[in-house]
Amino acid sequence: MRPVDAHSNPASSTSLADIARAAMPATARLRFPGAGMFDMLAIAFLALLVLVALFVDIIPGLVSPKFPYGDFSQLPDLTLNGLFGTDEIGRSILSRVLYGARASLSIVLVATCLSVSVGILLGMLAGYYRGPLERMVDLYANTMSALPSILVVLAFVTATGTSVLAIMLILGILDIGTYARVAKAGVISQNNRDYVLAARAMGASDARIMIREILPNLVPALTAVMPTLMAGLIITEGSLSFLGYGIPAPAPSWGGMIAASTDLLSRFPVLIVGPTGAIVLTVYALNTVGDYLAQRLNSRERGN
Amino acid sequence: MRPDMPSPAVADQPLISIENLSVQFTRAGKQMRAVQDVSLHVAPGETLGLVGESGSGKTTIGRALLRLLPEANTQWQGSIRYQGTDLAGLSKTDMRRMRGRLQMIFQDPVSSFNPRRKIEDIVAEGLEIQGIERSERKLRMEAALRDVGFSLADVAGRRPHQFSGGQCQRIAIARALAVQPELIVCDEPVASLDVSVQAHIINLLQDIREARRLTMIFISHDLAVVKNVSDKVAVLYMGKVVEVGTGEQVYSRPAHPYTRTLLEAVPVVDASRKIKPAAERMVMPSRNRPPEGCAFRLRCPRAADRCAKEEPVLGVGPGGQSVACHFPHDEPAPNLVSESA
Amino acid sequence: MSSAPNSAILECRDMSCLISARPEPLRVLEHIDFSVARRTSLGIVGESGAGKSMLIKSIMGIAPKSVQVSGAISIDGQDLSGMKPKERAAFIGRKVGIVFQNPMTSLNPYVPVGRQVAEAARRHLGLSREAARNRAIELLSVVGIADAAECYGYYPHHFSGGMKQRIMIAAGLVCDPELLIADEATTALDVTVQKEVLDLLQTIQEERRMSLILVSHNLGVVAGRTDEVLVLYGGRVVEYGPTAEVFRNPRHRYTEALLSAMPQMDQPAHSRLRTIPGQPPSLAAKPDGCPFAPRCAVAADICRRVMPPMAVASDSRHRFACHLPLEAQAPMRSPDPIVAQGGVGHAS
Amino acid sequence: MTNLMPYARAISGRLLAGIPVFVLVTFGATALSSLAPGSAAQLILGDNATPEQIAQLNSAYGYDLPLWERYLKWLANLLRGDLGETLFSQQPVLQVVFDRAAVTFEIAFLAMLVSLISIPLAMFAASHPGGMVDRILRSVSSILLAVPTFVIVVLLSYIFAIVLRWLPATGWANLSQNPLANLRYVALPVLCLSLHQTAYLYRVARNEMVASLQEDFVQVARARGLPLGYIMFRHVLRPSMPQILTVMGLSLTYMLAGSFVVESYFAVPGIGWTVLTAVKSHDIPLVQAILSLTVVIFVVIFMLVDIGYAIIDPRVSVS
Amino acid sequence: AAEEQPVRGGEITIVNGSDIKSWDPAINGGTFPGGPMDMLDAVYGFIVYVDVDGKVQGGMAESLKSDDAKVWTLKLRPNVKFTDGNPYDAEAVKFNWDRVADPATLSPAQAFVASWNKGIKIIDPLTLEITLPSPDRNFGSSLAQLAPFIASPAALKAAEKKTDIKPVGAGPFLFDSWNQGVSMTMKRNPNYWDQPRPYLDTLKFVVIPETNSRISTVVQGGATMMAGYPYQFGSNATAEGVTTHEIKIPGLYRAYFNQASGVFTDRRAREAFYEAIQRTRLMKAYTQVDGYVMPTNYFTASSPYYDATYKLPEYNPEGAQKLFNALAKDGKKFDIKIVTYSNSDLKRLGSYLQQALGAYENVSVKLELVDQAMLTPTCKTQGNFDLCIDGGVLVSNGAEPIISNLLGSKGSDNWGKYSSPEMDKALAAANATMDPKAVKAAYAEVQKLVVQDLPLYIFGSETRHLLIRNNTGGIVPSNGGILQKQFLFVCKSACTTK
Ligand SMILES: Nc1ncnc2c1ncn2[C@@H]1O[C@H](COP(=O)(O)OP(=O)(O)OP(=O)(O)O)[C@@H](O)[C@H]1O
Ligand SMILES: Nc1ncnc2c1ncn2[C@@H]1O[C@H](COP(=O)(O)OP(=O)(O)OP(=O)(O)O)[C@@H](O)[C@H]1O
Ligand SMILES: [Mg+2]
Ligand SMILES: [Mg+2]
Repeated sequence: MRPVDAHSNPASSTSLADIARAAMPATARLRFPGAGMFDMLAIAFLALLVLVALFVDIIPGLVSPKFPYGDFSQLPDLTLNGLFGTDEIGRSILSRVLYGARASLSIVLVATCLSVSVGILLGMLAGYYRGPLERMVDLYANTMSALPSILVVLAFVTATGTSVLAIMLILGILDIGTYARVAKAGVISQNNRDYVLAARAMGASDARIMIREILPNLVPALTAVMPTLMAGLIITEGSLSFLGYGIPAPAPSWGGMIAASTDLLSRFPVLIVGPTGAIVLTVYALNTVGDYLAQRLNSRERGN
Repeated sequence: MRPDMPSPAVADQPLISIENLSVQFTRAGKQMRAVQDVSLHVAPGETLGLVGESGSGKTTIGRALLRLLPEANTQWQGSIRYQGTDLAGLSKTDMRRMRGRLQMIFQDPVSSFNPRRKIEDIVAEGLEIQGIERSERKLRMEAALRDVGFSLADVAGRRPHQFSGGQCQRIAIARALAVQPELIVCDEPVASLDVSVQAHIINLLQDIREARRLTMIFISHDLAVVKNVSDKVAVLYMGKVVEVGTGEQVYSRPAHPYTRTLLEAVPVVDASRKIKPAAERMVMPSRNRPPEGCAFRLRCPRAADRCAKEEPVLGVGPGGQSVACHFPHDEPAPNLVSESA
Repeated sequence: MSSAPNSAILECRDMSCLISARPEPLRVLEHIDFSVARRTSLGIVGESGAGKSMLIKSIMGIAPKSVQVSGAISIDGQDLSGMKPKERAAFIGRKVGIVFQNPMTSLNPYVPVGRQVAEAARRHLGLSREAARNRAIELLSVVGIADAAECYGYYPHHFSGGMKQRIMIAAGLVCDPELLIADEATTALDVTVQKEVLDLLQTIQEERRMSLILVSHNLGVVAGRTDEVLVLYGGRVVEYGPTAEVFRNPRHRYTEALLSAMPQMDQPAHSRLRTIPGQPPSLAAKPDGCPFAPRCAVAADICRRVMPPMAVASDSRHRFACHLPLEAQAPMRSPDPIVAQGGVGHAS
Repeated sequence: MTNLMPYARAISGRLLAGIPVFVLVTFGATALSSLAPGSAAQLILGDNATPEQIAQLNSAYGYDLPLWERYLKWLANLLRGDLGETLFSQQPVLQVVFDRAAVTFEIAFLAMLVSLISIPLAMFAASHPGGMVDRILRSVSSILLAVPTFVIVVLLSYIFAIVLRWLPATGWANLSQNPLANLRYVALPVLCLSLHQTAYLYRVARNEMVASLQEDFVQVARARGLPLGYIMFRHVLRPSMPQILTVMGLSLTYMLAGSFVVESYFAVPGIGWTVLTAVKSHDIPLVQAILSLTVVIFVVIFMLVDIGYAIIDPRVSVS
Repeated sequence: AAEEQPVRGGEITIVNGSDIKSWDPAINGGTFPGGPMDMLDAVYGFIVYVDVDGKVQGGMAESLKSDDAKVWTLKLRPNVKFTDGNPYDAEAVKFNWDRVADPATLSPAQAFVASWNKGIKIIDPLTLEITLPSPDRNFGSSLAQLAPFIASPAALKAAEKKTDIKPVGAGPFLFDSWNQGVSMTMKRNPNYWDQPRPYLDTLKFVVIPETNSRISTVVQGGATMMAGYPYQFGSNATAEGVTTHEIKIPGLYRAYFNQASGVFTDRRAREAFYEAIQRTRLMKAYTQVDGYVMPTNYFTASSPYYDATYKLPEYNPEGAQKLFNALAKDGKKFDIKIVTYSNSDLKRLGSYLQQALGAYENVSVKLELVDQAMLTPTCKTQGNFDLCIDGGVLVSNGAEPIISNLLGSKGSDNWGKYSSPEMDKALAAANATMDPKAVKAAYAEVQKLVVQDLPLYIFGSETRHLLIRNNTGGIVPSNGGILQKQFLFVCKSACTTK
């Protein structure tokens, strides 16, 4: 029995999905089996975001996010830079949102790389050798989940100060436990699989089994949790900037922009639209992709 | 030919002999004896069939003799001698070298392949680990694949999920063969295959066994399959060998009541008579608290007082086999073996 | 007791199941025709993926939403297609009991077993809580659960696999169904337990004068235990007839190949088995003609192009779909023991 | 079958597992506080303090001791039930923490209650997967999950307090003193806190129930012709409960300790806000006490969750 | 305005942005509405206060007078008692001031009080005579700003640590309860000397850090009043049920140039800074409101000391760039760190400065936002800044003591460490005389020096406002706008003008 999830049911997608599909190159289309309209849109959005983050400084006509573009708190107009209006000190909100994407994404990506690599390492060792190491990893993961992430981050940030590097490191610390836990669970479940046994029967060493046999199979589970955890980091980073402990000014950050606009909300509600939209869409897209990956993982596991 | 092949002089000695093997698992703080005091011997070129119901310890024995039991929650006693070498005493490196001679084939062909790796890497893995040179590796892979009816070109660049269960099992056999083992433990190699594919694999194993003069331990709960492939059959019940003998002995004159129960329960493709349903029910003893005396006595139609008091040990049975029963059967097998056909 | 005493309890006419997919729908089952007479048993055999479970689910109306079922199914003489889903579910629930493959997962681990046995009776027979309870306890002892009253409140994990399957049988019996379907009910069990459960099913069918459908991939399970057998291959009925007849004298090449591929207890050690080349067909690449043609040793051109129609053997109840059937052997001597035991014969 | 063992095991297991977490967290707090720039002494003494005076005060509070010594001292005091006094108002830390915790408990509890609405919704959506309601609720919950709390807070208070003026923007009235006013003050924080949790709980419950619906035993129940509503209640809800319970536990801990943004934005004198100000003002005794409480809350909640498992899942008592 | 008669009873809630840290009368500064002194006043009462016109008036004391600015006589009121029953007498006052003068107390007013507390003479229980080391015309207002609170000596002595001090004063209200950081409740002092005042039964303070939240709390009636600036109120100022009240005390927006180290030790850098930035634009960035009139010097046009001849440098980008270039050529690249705290107004201000300066060459600007509580330590104590911006306006009704604190080389608000003997001399001259002409001349000199030395960055001026429920009566501001709580009452209907 292979249950069909309603959301991946091709019958439920509309023509928009086809458009989204058609927009993807053929090779990419092959890689997203069972993706619905929202999944495709989310993937496309994230791809676009990454492109923007990479190439934001060569977007033609885009002004610098640090220098004035117009008068203070102007309403949006139909020019590129004025699309979201100007901020409280006259900078183009669009430009700041786009540069903010670079800041947010790079922080989150670096933090994720950190936590994924450390998490995998710890989780694999813990799952493979069990014993005290496993207990320590569990302790770490439990501790981290016992504390609200923002509290942890704040505590660290008050100690280290708010540099981009520090924030990357601190955010990186947050999810190590989760990744380690996922990796550990994967290792434990694979340890009973016959192919690990087969490798052992061939005389493979522990290191070889971990790297060659187990690690590649952790990838799907890890990539399935990754977008959701990254979305969490985007929110944490945003909250941090919102509370004033984020990326130092004048570098644009979404949370910081939202914080700056809240005081003026009753006078210039439009200020909040750009950054809020950016953060909400990004988190939404990441969550959607995470759901999609998790669901694909599930159906594949059920299918096997 | 390998230099360390057994010399003809010792060929009559068992290739592998298991003496008094016991295995305990610790689960949730409780000890569970999965295998108790099992002794088995397999001569070179011989196939030993291991049968028994689920949980009787078949797999555990198979893995124990390849030293593949999980280390964390397992204890074991006894000795496993391979051509006189006690495997338990080998260091990790020596054991690794030994693994070139001992191989295993698993029940689920699909899950015995790492889904992320290419077939040729999987087949070559053992050779790589054994430190075989690249050119030699290729030759051996080709030979092994040819033996199972593939060519290297058939599998190159493809991944396990692109093959069906039967094909996967053939590749799994090739993987084991590539290292040129002397002994292969087959743990229910056909249990998950469709009937139409199963015959293929059985034939294949038989052919290879003959061609390469392999020794095999064949684990299965399907008595018909075991009968077909084995020279010698050991029946396990709750971690103990209750009967062991040649296939002929065990199947035609099963001495242990459990063996008979098993044989009677095998569904046979014989529709000439309508089966008479049995009325009585059996009682399954607990695995964690095995009964005193004979473990089978609760299900045994012949159980007597003695069975509750005294645990039977393996002795010579009526057909010449070994049997652990106080009141072994002497008559030939009941109407199963249908001379009628 | 029933509206049409002489009609078959279950009748399937030209049933097909399609799963919507791209680029074209998957044909899981095609043109299935069979019927189960009252108080007889039918075995359905076929390899994995042949469509056995889908057939049962479609009959029971619990196929996934993505599956379109066409054709006529009638139970106890009533055509199901005219019924509203709720009505139909209640009707089937009352008339048909079912036991699924996996006893470990077929019982809800969170609900006491007694209640799971009793719930359908409360719903369909309108019994009071007390009455349903008593009925459940009675049935639990019928299927051989000792201390049934005490076990009523136990949870599934207190029971072994074989016991669970017994409980499932009790639950299947609770509305006094006229048909009991066991979909691979013994596949997950040990041989010795399998025998017990099969014995139980057979006893109950005979005692309660029900009909029984025994689904299995193992020919041995249905042999000697059913009156008729239906062989499915690639979503098609390839052979259908009295069990003894089909096993003794298979006409379809697949059935025959399957039978001879099975290791037999009476073969000597190390004897070669007959093999069937190739793989069972996959749904996505199903041949147009006979589904077995690609693996068939004698397949001709026509086999690959045209699906053979159901042919009727000399004995009119033995049918098969093969362009090049095996020769019929001498017909069995009368009287057919199975018909004698099974009681009511076919109306045809 | 009233076997109390599983409960006892749940309780003792969680407590034992909680101890190292507790030690790690509280020790971490001690360690971090010595890393942080600026010192409490400076803040207490004001701008006119000389370095000597600051040093003197630091030694009076024991901040010049080595880290581990300071921690052991704190632990010893903890065992005596004395967590000292807050640095500035000189109230007993325990009392402050309990007062603030009471406020947060009220909000978290109400938010939890509100978020329970997700369960009937999830039941409905799951019983018609892919249907209109399912798709709408899925979108709504996705969007809610994507809106960070700090944005929700800003937007809701803008809408309800500033534009519509239905609810007070900020402030607090004690439940015991003025229940009606309390209800008005509590509304926005509860709403903000619960939106996210509701969406999250909905997602988990819905997916869990859809998964439960795929279980064989549900197929069996359907094959028996039992109505969907009955199946949802009898066969689907309970197997989904452990997961739902876990999420409820997690969100409760989150709400109890993680409501910084909500509490500080709405000036609700709860734990979240207190810890935020305490971190800023280096009120170490207070921070440590709140962190300890957080861990204790976590342990207790998950103990309750474990007990919940034991109640819900009959298998727990065996394994 | 309907003249409503004050009535007894009722409750008023004042909402502030932050809470006090202790009840020590010697410690808390902040003579502005919403500051710590605002809360302490309710319990202790100002001994003397400065009214909106800058005149010193008797508060808890009857009067503070001097003929020669050197010998001052403080007359206390008879029969005033602390709420613990001890008399509010000369002994108590002297005890409090001696305590302030003790360096161990760590009072910000220590230097000020220590300079004269040796000259205190108790004439009788209700009279003190204070002889200053040198004449000080502004002694009264300095006293009102720096050491105005007298607590019961018994309560002070009873406290082991400063933070243990219990609030026992003789002011209009009695301390009732305090939920630190959240709210504080006070009850009417039945033995207050000025019966029938206070009118209110209950006075509450509520702490809400977020400005917008403070505003909407008042608008929705959750509190009676808050202090702020019109730009913050926006359209809320005209909302139903509220009104605003201007406290006519001018104040300056200012930033400190660090003149102890860094590039601002060079006058050209300070001048360049003035010329580089359009201050009206800066104010708009800060307040998001147009129409600010820029002060041209320390004194604004409304001040009697205003001198139009001395004007701070105007916006002149080319000039600024030249100066930046010149500085760079001398190896003093205009490389500055701006420190301010992280409220959103100041963040805007800082960001605008950074942005505006960023448009020049040879300039680089770093912005550091610190916690509000850390601003004084960072800027004043550690001097770790080039430009430090404090929030709000620095209230100055009349020149002193603020001007000396800002510009005197030992002034307590002179965070930039500006030090000029001429300035000190001019300030001293203004203080030493009672002759208005001489004072004006001295202040003219001060203004000249301000323009010449550019010790401060002055970028705006404003008056504070109260956002207030319109049924609030008895609004009588004193020191910097702190309301005299004893006059407050609740009207039956709207009684405060729009
Ligand atoms: N790694 C393990 N940890 C704990 N118990 C184990 C482990 N492996 C096996 N067991 C237990 O040991 C007993 C024997 O298991 P084993 O797998 O050898 O049986 P088997 O005869 O192979 O059964 P099957 O036919 O089901 O494969 C079983 O009860 C099993 O539960
Ligand atoms: N929901 C589904 N979506 C797509 N394909 C399905 C679905 N359910 C079943 N199938 C396919 O339909 C075919 C028939 O499945 P079915 O479960 O009926 O086989 P079966 O004969 O019961 O096999 P088994 O012995 O493995 O249970 C299989 O090829 C299966 O992959
Ligand atoms: Mg096994
Ligand atoms: Mg099936």
